[in-house]
Amino acid sequence: MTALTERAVRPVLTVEDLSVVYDVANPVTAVKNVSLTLAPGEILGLAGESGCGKTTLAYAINRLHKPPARISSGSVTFSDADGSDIDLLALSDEKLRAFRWSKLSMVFQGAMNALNPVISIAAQLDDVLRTHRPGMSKAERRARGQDVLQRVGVDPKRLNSFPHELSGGMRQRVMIAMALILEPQVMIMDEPTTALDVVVQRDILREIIRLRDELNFAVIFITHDLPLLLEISDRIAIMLRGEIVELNSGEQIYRNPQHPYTQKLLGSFPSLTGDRGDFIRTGDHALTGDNR
Amino acid sequence: MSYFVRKLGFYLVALWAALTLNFLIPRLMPGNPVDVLLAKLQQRGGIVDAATRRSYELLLGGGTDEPIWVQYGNYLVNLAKGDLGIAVSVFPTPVSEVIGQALPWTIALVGIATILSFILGVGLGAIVGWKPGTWLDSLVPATTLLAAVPYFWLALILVLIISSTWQLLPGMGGYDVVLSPGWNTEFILSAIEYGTLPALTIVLSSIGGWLLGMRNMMVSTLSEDYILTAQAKGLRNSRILGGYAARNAALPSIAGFAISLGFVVSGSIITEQVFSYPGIGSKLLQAVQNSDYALMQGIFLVITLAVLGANLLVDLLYGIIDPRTRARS
Amino acid sequence: MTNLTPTTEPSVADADEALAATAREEGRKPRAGWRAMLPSMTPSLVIGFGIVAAIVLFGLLGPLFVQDPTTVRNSGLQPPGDGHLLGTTQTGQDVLAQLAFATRGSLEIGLIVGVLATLLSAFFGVLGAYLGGFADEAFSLFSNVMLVIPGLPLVIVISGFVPQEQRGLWTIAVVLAITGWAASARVLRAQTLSLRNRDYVAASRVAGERSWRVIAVEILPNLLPVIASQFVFAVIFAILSEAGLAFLGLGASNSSTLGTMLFYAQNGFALQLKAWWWFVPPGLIIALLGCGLSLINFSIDEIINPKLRNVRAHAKRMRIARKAAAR
Amino acid sequence: MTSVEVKNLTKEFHIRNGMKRSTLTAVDRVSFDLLPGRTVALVGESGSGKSTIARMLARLEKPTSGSIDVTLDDRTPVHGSVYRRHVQMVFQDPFASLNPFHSIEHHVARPLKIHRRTRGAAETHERVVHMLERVNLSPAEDIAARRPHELSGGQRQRVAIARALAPGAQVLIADEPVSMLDVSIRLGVLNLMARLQREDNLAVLYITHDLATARHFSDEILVLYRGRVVERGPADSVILNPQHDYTKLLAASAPDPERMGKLVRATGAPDRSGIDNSVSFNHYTGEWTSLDKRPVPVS
Amino acid sequence: SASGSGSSGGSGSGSASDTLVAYTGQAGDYQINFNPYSPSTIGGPGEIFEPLFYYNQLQSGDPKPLLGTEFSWNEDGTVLSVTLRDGVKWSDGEDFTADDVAFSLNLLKENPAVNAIGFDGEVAVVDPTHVTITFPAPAFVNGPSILGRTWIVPEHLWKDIDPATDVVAEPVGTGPFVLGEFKAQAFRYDANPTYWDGEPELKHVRYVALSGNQAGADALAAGSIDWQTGPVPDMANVEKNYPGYKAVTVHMNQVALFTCSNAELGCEGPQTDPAVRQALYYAMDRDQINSLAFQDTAAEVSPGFALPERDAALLSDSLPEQTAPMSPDVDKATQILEAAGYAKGSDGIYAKDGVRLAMSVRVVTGWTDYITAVDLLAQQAKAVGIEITALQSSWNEWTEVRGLGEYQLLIDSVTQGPAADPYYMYNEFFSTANTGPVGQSVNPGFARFSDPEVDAALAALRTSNPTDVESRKPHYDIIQQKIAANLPYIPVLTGGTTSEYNAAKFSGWPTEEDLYAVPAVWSRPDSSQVFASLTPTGK
Ligand SMILES: Nc1ncnc2c1ncn2[C@@H]1O[C@H](COP(=O)(O)OP(=O)(O)OP(=O)(O)O)[C@@H](O)[C@H]1O
Ligand SMILES: Nc1ncnc2c1ncn2[C@@H]1O[C@H](COP(=O)(O)OP(=O)(O)OP(=O)(O)O)[C@@H](O)[C@H]1O
Ligand SMILES: [Mg+2]
Ligand SMILES: [Mg+2]
Repeated sequence: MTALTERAVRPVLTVEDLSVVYDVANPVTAVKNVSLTLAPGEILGLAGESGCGKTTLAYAINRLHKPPARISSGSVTFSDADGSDIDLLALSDEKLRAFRWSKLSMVFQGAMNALNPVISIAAQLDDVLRTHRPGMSKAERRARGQDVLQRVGVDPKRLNSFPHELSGGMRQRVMIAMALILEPQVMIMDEPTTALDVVVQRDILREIIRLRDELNFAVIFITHDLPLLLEISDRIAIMLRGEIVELNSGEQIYRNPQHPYTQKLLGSFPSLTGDRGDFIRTGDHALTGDNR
Repeated sequence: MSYFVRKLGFYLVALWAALTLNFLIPRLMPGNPVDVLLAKLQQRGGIVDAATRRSYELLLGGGTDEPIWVQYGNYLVNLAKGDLGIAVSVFPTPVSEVIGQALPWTIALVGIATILSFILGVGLGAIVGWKPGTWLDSLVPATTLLAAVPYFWLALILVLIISSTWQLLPGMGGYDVVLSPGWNTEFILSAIEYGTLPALTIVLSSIGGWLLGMRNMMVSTLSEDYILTAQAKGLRNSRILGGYAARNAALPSIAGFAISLGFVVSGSIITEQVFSYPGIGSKLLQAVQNSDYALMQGIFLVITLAVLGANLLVDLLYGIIDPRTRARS
Repeated sequence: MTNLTPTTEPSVADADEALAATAREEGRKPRAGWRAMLPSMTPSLVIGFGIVAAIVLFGLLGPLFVQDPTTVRNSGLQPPGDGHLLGTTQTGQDVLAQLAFATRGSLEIGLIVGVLATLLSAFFGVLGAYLGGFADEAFSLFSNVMLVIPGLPLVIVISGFVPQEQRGLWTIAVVLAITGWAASARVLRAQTLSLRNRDYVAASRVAGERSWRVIAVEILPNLLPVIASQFVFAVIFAILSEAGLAFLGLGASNSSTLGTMLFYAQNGFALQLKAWWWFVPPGLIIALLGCGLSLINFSIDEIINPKLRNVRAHAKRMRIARKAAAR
Repeated sequence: MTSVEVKNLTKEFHIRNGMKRSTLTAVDRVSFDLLPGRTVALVGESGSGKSTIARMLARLEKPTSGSIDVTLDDRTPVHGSVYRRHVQMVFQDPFASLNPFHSIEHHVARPLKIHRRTRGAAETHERVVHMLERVNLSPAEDIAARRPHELSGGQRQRVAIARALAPGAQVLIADEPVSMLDVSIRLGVLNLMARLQREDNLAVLYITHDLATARHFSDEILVLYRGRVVERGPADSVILNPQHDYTKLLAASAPDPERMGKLVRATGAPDRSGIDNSVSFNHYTGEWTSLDKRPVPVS
Repeated sequence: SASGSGSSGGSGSGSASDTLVAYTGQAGDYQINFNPYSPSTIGGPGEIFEPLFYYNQLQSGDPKPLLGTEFSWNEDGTVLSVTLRDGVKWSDGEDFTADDVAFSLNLLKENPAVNAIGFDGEVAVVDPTHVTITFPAPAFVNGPSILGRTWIVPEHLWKDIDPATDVVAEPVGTGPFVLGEFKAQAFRYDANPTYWDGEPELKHVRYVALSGNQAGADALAAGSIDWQTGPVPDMANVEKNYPGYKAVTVHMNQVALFTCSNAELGCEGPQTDPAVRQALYYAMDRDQINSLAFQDTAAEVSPGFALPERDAALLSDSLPEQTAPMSPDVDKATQILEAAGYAKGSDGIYAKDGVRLAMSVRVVTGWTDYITAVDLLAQQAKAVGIEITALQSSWNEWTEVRGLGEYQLLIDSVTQGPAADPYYMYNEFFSTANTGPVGQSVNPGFARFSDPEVDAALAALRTSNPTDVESRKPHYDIIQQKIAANLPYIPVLTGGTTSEYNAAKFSGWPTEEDLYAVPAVWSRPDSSQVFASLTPTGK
């Protein structure tokens, strides 16, 4: 892993100095001068408390932000495996449309709602293929759909199901399958497991890691669950009020957090198996300072 | 299954309630057909005296002495047999014949107009809602104003301008009476020509509701996650608009459409009055004015069946277009 | 490891603090509950409210200032001019005076129907949904049946059946209310069902609140925008339906409403005689009133569905931005 | 002081699934005691029946069978309207459990008025302010006048706790009280609850699916699986020495930075179909028992 | 064939120059029924099925021979002999004979349900052109109904027809027209080429269906109908407003305030006092009512209810005035009230024994002319201290309360009988036989008027030959005096029935100078007389 973090490899995604502003009555700069790189096959964790700008950053990378959000500065460059560089912020609408999903796909926060409730899973998978792979025959598309479902551990027989007929975990997997279907080089996952049962969550994480090993796509994994990130990420970026305050390997973040905020975040998770700390159930721990 | 059983149960209860109401209301109304027909005869210069009254009573059958529940039983039995009785206002024509003659006109005119305004309204609403906040949004208050205008007022003014002053379209009747009704081009063209203005007024006055409802639903739907996903998936806008946004946003409108389809039959009274259009609405008015219970009951029955039928249809349709319905029950 | 105590209190964003700070800064009195239920001032609300207020004032105060609307004169069908601001009818009655009284009558009908239909729909919609179980099944079946039973014919029949002496405005209003509440009840039921399962309703029950109080204090206030919107619809529905009935000669016969006024104008061949001052104003008042109420409803819609508000806010920003760019 | 004895609590739901009506046993013969000053944690996967137990304790739902006996120290039972004074609940979602229409003051003052804890508006107000201060909401006067949307999630959950304690509750049921809160303020709220518990000697039922906090904030843990208790015992022993397959799986699923990069790579998802919820391990006695409390041989 | 269709905004009857388009005022489209005995017949009487003679309700004098050429009564009015026209053929080619006449009359007797004229004679066929009818009692007054309102139908076809319940979709008659084509929106008569009086010059008549008066006026404005009877805007200037059209107004029916006048039969309210009715009679400003409510189409009315023009010879000299005063006489009205013991209250309304002179007038919703008239009456009555309030109701309800007598005042009109003789009107509206106690539905003795002297006079009229005017006049005098003194129906005006017709396209219309038939499009069999007299001008 360390090799990846040393930028020995040409990064697949480079974000430089990116800022996003919400043009509301009191404009909010939700993402401030963020720079990061993503190496092929790397899992980059992005952690931070609610509202720190994680989702906004993810949207901006794929230019999915809608007014009132506006990218006020910076650049996003996608370095294709074929060697070309794509300046995402300069793409025309049609080129951007073609770029999306085929090179960079996303799994959204609350993916349960990311599926269209009135059309079947098959049709939704098919939509992607029909748009991006116009040459494929119907049978091929169906086979491909079955294939990706299989990969994420969903019975391909469920292809004709409607979203409401699937459990939350299954829907999440379907979303991941959909993100995989074009074999993109980058996948952004925005809190893909937050609403799930720990056991199911674990299954899905395991699945993601396995697929990443198999297909070698890079992942930006967003969550506020730091312990989780520590388990799965190669590198972790800690975000605070729109800025990345610390970006380091998981090992470093855990053993040697630099920024006080990182330290606080780590302190917010009592250890499962570790010692019972002195602060537990005393009621006067320093962390209760946020009580106004 | 229970979804359908429950639905069926509802329809049966609704049907029974409507039938019973149907039975009761005319019996609670003032006037009786003999007096009304006599008065009518008298107005037209006919001679009216005791002999006339006697003969009319014999002809039309005076009040019956049977207890009300026997009448109710007979009524239900006759209905089940499809016998709607005789329409005294056009004695001795059977009610079913009167309705059979009027119904196609209403269904064609108001039905087509309703479908048209639904399609136009929902279509425009989808477009307006797709890009909310643009100049297209000004369509909304404009159509609302049209919807707030009393229908007959709008219709009369349009008749005055389009039909009387400009002589663009005929504003009276269902077809050129010189022609014989039948499935020939000439007649159909004439029927279309005569139906255009009435249909136009219906569309104008009802399009606003659809448009506004659809627009608001579009706005809500557009902020759903699956729309964003569809965009991230790099789908074409046309596909997102059709398959994702409008498809979901139209669901409540479709439920509303069922109800309005059902009311096609009853909603036509004013249209038919303004445009001297043949149809069920004018028959209903005729029945009410002549205390023609049987005709009234027959028309109510048709209206209720239409409403229930349309609802049933859309309930079933809904099961297809919104897969969640079946589970929700 | 996780039990490490941070050495310094981190200079961390504390949302709580920030929020409290802004509230303090602005130093305003926090908005009371009902205030948040008020629509925010938008152009459509201002225009709508202006129109409705003008018409209501006209209906309320107009009759005090105009001539006797029933006085007949031998000077029929005078166009607007001296003495008669809006001209006269065929029988020389002052159109303006009639308009004032008719507006009052129509507003009365609208108000009565609005109130009655709202009460009925709230009763059947909210109570049924809150109680659940059999009551809900029965109430919702009843409202569905009422919805399916054709309204206008029922109105025609019922209004023929009410005794003459009680005829008129109230009858028509009651009949319209009876036939017009069911759709709102369905909307309210759906809303109540979702509110009923909110935790705060459960919380108030856990606190020991009685059922009626849960409905009245915890649920109803949150339904206010929906109820207001249904009320506005009922008023529009009532005024339009009354006009339609009047056109068929089945209106509030012994009272003066905009519908009956139109009926007389229509029967007096106002349109054919090009007496626009007799035919146009009543229809226009109905249209304006309906339009004004709809505009108000747009703003209520924004409370019910905040996404609509965002659209408007966004459109406004875009306009400002475009203007700024142009400059 | 009030304690609660739950015996063989069972809840069945009748689900209409098409023409068939099937019965779902959401909670099956669950027994436990809530004693003053002690916290019992209820852990288990989603849908295992945790909330249903909470709702039955709060009398929002009627048990199908079994008993919930609330008694005072002198063993006099608590019945009727007094019940709600003694047993209160804190809901999972602080955003949904406060009525957006009413001020904070209303929320805290209502239980006081309902249970006649105060006389007169002035006293009520004073009491409201006092309650808010106890949950570290200050300036309390200012907060009392606000409405829920003007507070952060953590602040709201504090209001919810204040409301629950206002009538003088002795038994607090907390149904995932922090799962909707931001990580950085979760501990604050839990610590606050712990402090209040100590101060008032409350009996607390803490429902969560987060094993780590369950371990740190409770004395006893019950592991629920498909409506049944499959393991019970002192907090540490259940977590550190899980016996039942399901508890093991749960413990293994909880993220633990110490296992960085390990567990995820461990091959294959564990097979859950083989997990048996008809037997239960009791750490106090160290025995396996079947549902009807009969000891069963170690599997 | 759709020549010029759609060019007009009307019902698009773009009609040929030999087709007359008529609108009867019926609302809604037609339901086929050419059975002349059916109450809901849409056509046939006159145009297809002829009576023996044509009686003109507007002009006294001998009836016009149709299928009959002559008739005579025996001395006491119990035997009626009729000579029939020879050489008449049914439109299917069969010969018309006396047997058909006997069959038609017997049809009535055998089917009480269609015997609206109460025919009770015995018919004897003397020879193919002669029949005699024998009555059990003097039946002079039944002559016009039997001779003028009994539609002669062909025995060879009608022997299989149930006159009460069959609709007769393919009528065969002797009349000037045959049914051409039926459609619900319009039906057409074609000239009968074998008509005994020669094929009419008017080749086609088309009846169209519209939704009512408003539509009729619009269609007239669009030039798409040639004849209708009903109000149009600005009635006084039809010729100017509708180029080529003319209007004719006839005065037949007396508009009156009907009162439930007879306390003995159960009527209640101030109007049971004749003084109150008299006061109302004098309070009316008939000029104002005529101009504002009736567009000046109404005419003067006699308090004795004979028609001032048609019945001029029968008008009683002993009436207080020959026609009701056109302007109000407030002094006289108040004088009558005060003489009857009424005193004016502080509110300006008279009262006696604590009962205020306050009454309600029933009026049918939508009958705007009557509603306006009532509004005017209310204002005028107020001037003499009587309070009148209008109560509008549906026609059904109004009909019901009128029949039951459960009203105080209502506005309606008194209608005439089958011939130009006031006897019929008196007999219908004023005889004890046609009324009954309040609560029993009667028609048309709505006012509950009952006077033995009037009944006796009517009985005497029944047994005297209508041609013997001199002997009848004294009886009419009695009736008129009684009526004028009692005023059970307070006369307002003689209503005008205005018809508009296309004078440019057809000539030969009835005019006010030559009212050879009632010129109302809905009046049967008068309309057939008009059609038979019209000649297309070719325009
Ligand atoms: N439409 C908007 N208008 C104004 N401000 C917005 C809007 N959307 C987001 N913001 C602000 O931008 C900031 C970042 O929001 P974002 O959704 O990116 O946070 P996040 O890190 O994804 O939070 P979470 O963990 O809750 O998903 C927040 O402070 C939020 O208040
Ligand atoms: N009102 C109800 N009707 C039918 N089934 C119900 C009802 N309430 C709960 N259930 C079912 O009972 C089971 C237990 O639900 P419960 O809400 O108690 O689970 P939980 O442990 O609280 O889950 P979570 O962690 O997701 O909150 C679930 O299968 C649920 O679907
Ligand atoms: Mg986010
Ligand atoms: Mg739960």
